[in-house]
Amino acid sequence: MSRRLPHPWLIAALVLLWLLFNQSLSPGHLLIGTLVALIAAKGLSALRPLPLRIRLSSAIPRLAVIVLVDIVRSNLAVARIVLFQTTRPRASGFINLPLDMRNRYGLAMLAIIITATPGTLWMRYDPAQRSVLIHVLDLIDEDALITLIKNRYERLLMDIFE
Amino acid sequence: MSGWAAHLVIAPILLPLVVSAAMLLFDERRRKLKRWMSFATTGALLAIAIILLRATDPYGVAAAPLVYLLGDWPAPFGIVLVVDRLSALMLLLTSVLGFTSLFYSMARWDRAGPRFHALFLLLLMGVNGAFLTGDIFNLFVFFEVLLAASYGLVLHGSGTDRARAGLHYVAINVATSLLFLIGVSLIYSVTGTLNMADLAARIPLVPREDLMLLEGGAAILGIAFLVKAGMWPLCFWLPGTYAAAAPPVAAMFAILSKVGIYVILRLTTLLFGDGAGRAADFADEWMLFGGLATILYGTLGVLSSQTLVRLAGHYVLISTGILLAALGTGQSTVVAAALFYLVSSTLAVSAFYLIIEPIGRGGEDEVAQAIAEPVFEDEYIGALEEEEDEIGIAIPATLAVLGGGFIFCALLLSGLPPLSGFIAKFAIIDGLLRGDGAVPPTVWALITLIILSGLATVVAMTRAGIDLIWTPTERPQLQLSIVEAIPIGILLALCLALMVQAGAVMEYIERAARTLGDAALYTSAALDAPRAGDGAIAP
Amino acid sequence: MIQAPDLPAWAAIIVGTLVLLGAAITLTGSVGLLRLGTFYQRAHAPTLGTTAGMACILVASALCFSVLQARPVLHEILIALFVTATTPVTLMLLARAALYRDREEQVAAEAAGTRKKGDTDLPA
Amino acid sequence: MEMVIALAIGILTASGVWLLLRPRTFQVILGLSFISYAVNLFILITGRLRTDAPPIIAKGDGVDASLYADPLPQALVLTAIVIAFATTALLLVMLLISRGLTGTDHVDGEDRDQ
Amino acid sequence: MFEEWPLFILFVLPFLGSLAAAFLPTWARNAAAGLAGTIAVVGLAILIALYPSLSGDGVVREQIQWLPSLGLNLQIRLDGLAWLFAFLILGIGALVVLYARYYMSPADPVPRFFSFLLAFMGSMLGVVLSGNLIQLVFFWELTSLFSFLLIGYWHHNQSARDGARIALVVTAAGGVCLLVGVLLLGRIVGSYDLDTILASGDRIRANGLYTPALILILIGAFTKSAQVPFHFWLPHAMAAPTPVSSYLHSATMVKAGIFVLMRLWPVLSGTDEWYLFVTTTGLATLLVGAWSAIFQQDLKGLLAYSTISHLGLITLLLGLGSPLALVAAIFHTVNHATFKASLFMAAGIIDHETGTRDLRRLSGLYRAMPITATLAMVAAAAMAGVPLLNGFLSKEMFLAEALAEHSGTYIDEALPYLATVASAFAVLYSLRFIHQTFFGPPPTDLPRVPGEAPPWMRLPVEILVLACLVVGVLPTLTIGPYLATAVRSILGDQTPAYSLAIWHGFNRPLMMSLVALVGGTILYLIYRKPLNEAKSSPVVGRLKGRKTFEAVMSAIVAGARACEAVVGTGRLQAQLRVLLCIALVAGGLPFVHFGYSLGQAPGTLVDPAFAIVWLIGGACAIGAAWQAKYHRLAALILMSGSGLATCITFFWLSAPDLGITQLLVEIVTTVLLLLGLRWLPKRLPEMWSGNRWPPSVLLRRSSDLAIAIAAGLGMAAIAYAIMTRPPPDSISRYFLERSYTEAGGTNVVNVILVDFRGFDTLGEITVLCIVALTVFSLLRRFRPAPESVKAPVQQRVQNAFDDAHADRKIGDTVADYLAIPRIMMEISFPIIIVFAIYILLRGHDAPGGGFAAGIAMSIAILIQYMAKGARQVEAQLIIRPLRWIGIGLLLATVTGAGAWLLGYPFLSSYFRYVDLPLFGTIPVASALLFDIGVFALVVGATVVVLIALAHQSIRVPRPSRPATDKEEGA
Amino acid sequence: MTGLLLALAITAAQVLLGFAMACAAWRLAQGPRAQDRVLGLDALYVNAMLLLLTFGIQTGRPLYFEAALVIALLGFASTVALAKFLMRGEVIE
Repeated sequence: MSRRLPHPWLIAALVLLWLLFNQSLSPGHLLIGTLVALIAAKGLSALRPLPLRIRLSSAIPRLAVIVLVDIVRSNLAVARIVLFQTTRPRASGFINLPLDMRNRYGLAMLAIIITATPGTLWMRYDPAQRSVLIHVLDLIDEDALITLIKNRYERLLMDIFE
Repeated sequence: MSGWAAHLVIAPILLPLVVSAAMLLFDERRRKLKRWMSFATTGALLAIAIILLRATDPYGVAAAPLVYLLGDWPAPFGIVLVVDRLSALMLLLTSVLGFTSLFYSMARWDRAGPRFHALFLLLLMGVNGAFLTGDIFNLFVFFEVLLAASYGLVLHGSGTDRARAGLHYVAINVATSLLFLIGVSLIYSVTGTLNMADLAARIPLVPREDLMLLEGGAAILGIAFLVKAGMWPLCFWLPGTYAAAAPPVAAMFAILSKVGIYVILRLTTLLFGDGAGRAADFADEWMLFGGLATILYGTLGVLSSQTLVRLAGHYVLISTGILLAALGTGQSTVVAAALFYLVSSTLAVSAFYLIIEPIGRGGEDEVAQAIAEPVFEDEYIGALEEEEDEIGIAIPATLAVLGGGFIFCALLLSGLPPLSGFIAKFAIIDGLLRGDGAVPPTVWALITLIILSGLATVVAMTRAGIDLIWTPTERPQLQLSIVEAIPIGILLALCLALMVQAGAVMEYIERAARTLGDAALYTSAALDAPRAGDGAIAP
Repeated sequence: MIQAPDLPAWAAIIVGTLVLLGAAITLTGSVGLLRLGTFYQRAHAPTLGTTAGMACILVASALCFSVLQARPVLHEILIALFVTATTPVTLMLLARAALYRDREEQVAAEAAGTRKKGDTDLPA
Repeated sequence: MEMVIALAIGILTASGVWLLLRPRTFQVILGLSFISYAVNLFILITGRLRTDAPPIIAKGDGVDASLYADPLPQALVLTAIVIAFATTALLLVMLLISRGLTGTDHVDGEDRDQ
Repeated sequence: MFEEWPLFILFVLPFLGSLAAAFLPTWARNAAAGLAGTIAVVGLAILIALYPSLSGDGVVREQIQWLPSLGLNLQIRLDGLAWLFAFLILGIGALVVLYARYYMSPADPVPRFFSFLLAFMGSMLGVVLSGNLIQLVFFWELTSLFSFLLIGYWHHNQSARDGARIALVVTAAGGVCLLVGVLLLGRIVGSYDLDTILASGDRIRANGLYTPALILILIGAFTKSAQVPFHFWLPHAMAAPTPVSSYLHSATMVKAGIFVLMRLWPVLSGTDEWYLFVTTTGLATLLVGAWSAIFQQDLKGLLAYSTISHLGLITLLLGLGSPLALVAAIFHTVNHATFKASLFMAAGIIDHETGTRDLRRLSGLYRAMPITATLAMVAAAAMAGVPLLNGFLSKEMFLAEALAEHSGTYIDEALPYLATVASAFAVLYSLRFIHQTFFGPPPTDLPRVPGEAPPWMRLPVEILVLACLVVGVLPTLTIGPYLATAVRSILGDQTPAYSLAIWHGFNRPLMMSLVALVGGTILYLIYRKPLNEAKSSPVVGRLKGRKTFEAVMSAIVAGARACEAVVGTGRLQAQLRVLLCIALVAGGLPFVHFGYSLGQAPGTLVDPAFAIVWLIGGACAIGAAWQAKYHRLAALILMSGSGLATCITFFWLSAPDLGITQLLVEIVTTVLLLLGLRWLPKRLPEMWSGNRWPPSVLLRRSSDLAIAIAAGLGMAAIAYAIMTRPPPDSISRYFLERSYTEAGGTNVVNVILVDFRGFDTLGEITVLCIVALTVFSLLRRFRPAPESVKAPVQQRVQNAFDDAHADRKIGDTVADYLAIPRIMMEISFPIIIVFAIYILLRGHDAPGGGFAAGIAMSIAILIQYMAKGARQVEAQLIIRPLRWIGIGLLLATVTGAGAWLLGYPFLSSYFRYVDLPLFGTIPVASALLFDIGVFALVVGATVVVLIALAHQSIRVPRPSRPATDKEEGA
Repeated sequence: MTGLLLALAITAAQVLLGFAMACAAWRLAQGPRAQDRVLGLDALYVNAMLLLLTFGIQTGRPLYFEAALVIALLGFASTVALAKFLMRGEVIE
């Protein structure tokens, strides 16, 4: 994170964003895109965000695949609940998930994953206790779920962000 | 007019805009600088208005209006600004009021709240734009500009009354703006154009089955203007709002209701002038009866007003009513007289608003408190204290000056000699009686109401003036600073000049009324105006 | 407004299926919004739309435009990214707010003694 | 389709007018917003109904104007949207000020009736 | 030429003098008096010098162009009648000035007095010298005005203020009537020129407008000359300083009414109406005035009523319509002016010397002031009509006329008797005046010790009394020729033969005079004592003019208030209701007139999804209307639903620009309203449970519902009618065709906004700028309601929770709450910036543009505020929104003005295709710069509005002072 | 033939999305609590975004994509504001 080029990753991402917006790879757009990205990055650095380090490893594609699969699965599960379970009150409830991860970006990623997966909902993170409150639509086995999340997501995320 | 001078047409709009934009770059501490900036601007506006007035009125030539094609797009496609004698006259009137009100505000009112000068100049911009534009939607935009600025200025100085009145004012005018939009879009839906001159050309061609839309649109548009002009029963907001506004603001507002009148006059002569048949008569009838009712209501209000500011507000209604009714009689002999009355009554009301405040001043001073007492701890108040009493030397014989000024105003408002109010009313009545045929009962009613309203004003003003000026009270000595006295003096002197130079002024106004009546002149000037280049600069 | 872009048959079939599928999934989610019993349960429902439903339609759209313009059109991925990144924000904030409000209500009900037996305990 | 839009305009207007006539400032502000929705739609349809014909022309000469929706009402609506936004903001602040100074959110600044 | 210039000087001199006197310092009373006197004397000299040119039917005229288009010019016209009146005005004026110099106390601001007096003199001269009726009215009203100022000169006295007000209102009202009457004459004749009007008597009398014109002119004249029933103002005007009374109420002000009657006598008289109105009024005034004068206890009051009586006499004479009566009237006018002026001055001396004007307290002053007493006695005798004095002569003429046959009505029959009775009354009150004041035992208990007045103060009285005597003894030698000129100027060839001799033989008028003299004396001797006890005059005293006037005035005001309350309202709801109803009627009438019809354009098929969208939008709208009172948040959310439906419609109707803009505005508006919601009060529970609303509420709601439905149906009907019609040939074809070729943009909407109609956009962003400024300055002094000052209940609860737990700090809850979302919201910042720049730059070719980009940018900032709170954001980001606004506005304007350099009008866009190495051929348009200006301004304005609102919660309010508490309590 | 099928499929999808919006709107109007309404609004926005995407497919114009992008990127701001208002009583502290 040099002074001259703050957040190189970010700038690269923003240039990509610009190119995607414009659907063009022309050198002109590359130029303008870089300029715009610099401006935007300057804006962000004014906000003094927490430093972000990403470790490039195989964890990223693995995580992506796992998440995709889980999303499809839970989509089906939730659809089933919505469509077919009409009267019986569902065993939905809250679980408290203790976390080892401290990196905020990792936590944010985890929050996205958990919330984007239908059936689980990230509700409250308690930094003091380092635990997160999750609402689960179809709560069958609380402990199994906790281990699942910790093993499937948290570990990979910690690989990437910490 | 050629070369750089041609751009003078747009200067009344751009100059205040640029200056106020520049003011935003300085913060509140540079009060003195802002003062000088806006003072110079109003002075320049005055000069520009005079130049335009002369340019539209060359000696012995039947002058076509000056046309300015914005963006160099030909009419009716681009927006045009059109200055004829009437708009030049209104510009001049606005500039005069702007100059005097701003002058007056420098006594202390510009310190009663932040950003006064910028808002004030933008108000001038809006009013000037409304007088200049030749495009009906652009008119809407300028109405919004002037309204937005007036919203801010009504609440300048804050206080409970202002908040209450301001809320009504905003709510009603926002609703009215929506009506304005509906009217404009209805007209567009039938004619497919927004340019006033083009509308005048296209309206006769509208097929009969579309006339309901056209006239419905025109009627709704008319309602929107009548709200602004303050016709009964659309006028109840007006006295309260004007009364709540700070004096220099109210003095400037004197022109706002006249903007409504101006637009009505412009559009009726242009769009529904001779040959438009039913629509014109229809509009006339509404204006006549509405005007009569307005005079009556204003008279009642003048009589029942407890304070001078409310009295002044109701007088504004009377003047609106007189103008509407006089124009609504459809007699061409009365148009010039009505315009003369418009000028005279606007100046008079403005002067009156300015003079009310020093007369009623004394004891508990809300504004002074507001200046001294910020509501929140974090407010910056340094600038307010550094230049206290910089201008504002009290002048001697205050009572005599105020009393004299008050009497002048009373005479002007009630239409008694020897000031221009008398000439104006006399000219209107004379014009009404001038026709050859029998005088219809409505015209008699109008004459009666004009007379009665004048009498009511005399009664109310005498009562109020005696109570305020002659009755000894415990309150401290009246005070008037030079800065306050000069603008009042200018306005009253202008009224006096209108009287002394009535002949010359009337001749000008008659020429203005003639050009106003000549819709073809306006239309051809606006539609055939040459472009500066052959299209945009070619690639 | 029955009209459609001029696509080759294979693409048309894929696009049509995906669009229908996505719409159906979204509808299911929204029905869940109607049918589920408590707020916390309902909060899960729209995620169907923001994940699978959206994905199907976006793929359809990307395919459609790629075929139409004869070049890969990928910017649909932006929508996916943005929606995925922003939905959790709203849901998290909303769920937490709901939790707070329900707690307060529960406290008030307890104070008034009107709390019913069947109500589930909310986490503190 | 015309009927749907006409009814939509009608319902928005009616709701807006009803709210405009209510005694609470917040209701008035909502009412004005509703009416401005209606008015914006109204202005738009003065260019008549055109679907799938946005006025974004191809580069080059020889534009067939009948292929595109009328752009002028759209420009007018855009201006109207901006102005409506501005006045909403102003009215809101106005009502806050009035509420702060008069102690009530009644439009007349005093609670005359419930 | 020689004759004309002096006339003009005569005309303007008093006004110039008035102006000069107004600027004299307060103490300069000698200078002021000298100035006034000089002016009067010079005027008199000019007048006398002009007299020769009037011999025969001569008229001196002078005209100055003033307002030719309305037939109004300054026309000065001097004929015999005018000369006579002008002589009175200036002559008595000069004497009054001299008198006033000694009368007025040095403590008074005397220059102002003389200034008013001179102005009044000028106005009076203006009335008599007018050659144009409008001009006459003009100066007539001026006399009302200056008399108001003179009567109210001692305005610290309540009575002076009241007297002045009554006089002004009555005479100004009369003046207005006169104006209308004159306007009617002008309409009949076609000119206001006096000569023309005087020449068209027959035409006027034959016209249908004659009667209204006559009545109006008479009302004007009668109010001015204090005729019954308008006479009541005159006694109240006695509160004026005595010089004023003696000037205004003897020679000038009241005589203006008489003058107008005489001036228009040739035109208006001679009809039954004239006879009826004028004679009756004159007679009534004569009797009422004389009767009331008898019972006055105030010297000046007595004189005031006697003045009324004498004015009635003159009016009566004029009403008779015979030339001889006219002669008598003119003669009596002059006589009355001389003796009444001197009597007022004498009364003033008495007042001045003794300190009282109460007849009951005065007594035996002859010893103290013999000269004054003698003078007063002579003048009073003239008033009573004692032979060898001028009053006798004109009274004889009056009595002779009373005997003559005029109309054959009952008035004719009764006139001789009534005239005698009135004369007897005149004797009675004159006697009472003299006897009570100067004779009897020495005065006791007076405020001052009486003595003779200074000689200079007596001099005017002496001159006037001398005039009375000389005219009385030698009428033909003194007044004769002047009277003849005056009469000739009115009657011309019809001038009758008359004789001004003292002795006409032992005829009936003389008998009547003697009867009156003897009768009056006897009556005085009998009723001397009871008269002193009288509180008011019997019978007539019941007609309390003043009380009636005040009652009428307050009734008018009360009535006006009541009417205003009925036809006006101060309530917003009522105003909006009226506005909407009128708009409905106005918009609906054309449809009623032309019939509602649909066009033939082919319709489009219903799109089911779109119909569902509007089902939702409509339901949301209705739901919001239903919920808005008690569930503001719900209503707000529902409104967003409708807004979304509107956005979708925009997209669907081929308006992507609108859709995007509306979406963005929607978001900002929601946040804005939420920001405001925090300061609104908690909603109270509904007052009327269920459907049991009070009838008034039910009525109001149902009428509102009716208006709402009518408005909705109306808009729907109009919209439908429009949509079924084929479009007209619109100017937008031009825009579509030139958009790319001449302005270089393919998004026509954006090209219209920044180029074709860029001026609209400039105005629109100005509105935004103004609103931002307004909001900013309004919120600087924002004073929240007391119960809203505290933090919202949620924050208090959560902070209390944090406080109660040992392991938490205050604010932890919110920190935890935002901990994770904040990360995402922070990341969104650069992304939205990129997006904003993207839609800004491509606006010319595709949907987007400066405004949408600006809003998007401000949302980016807004999100940061929501994530971090105002303090933290502002510690990190330095946003100077006002500067953004200023720069944006300047950029837009300067871009527009740049065209000037190339000789093009404002906002002409510069546009060219440019080949750039990396970019290829791209259009470069100055419109883009303009759009960037728009962008900057929109960012600034939106941020100002939102942030100014948001800042309210972090400001620390001052403890309110007691005064503010009171204000809020009220 | 496939063109017609595609058109029908898209239209059917739009109707389905319309119903989805109706469900969300029902939640929005019905409540019962404020958070339900906010949730409804959020769902409404997302469904509208999808509807706009189908418009895009239907017309073959990329214009609608921008609209969807706006909702995706910025639409959450109003929901965040509402949620924060519920939680904290004000939007910006």
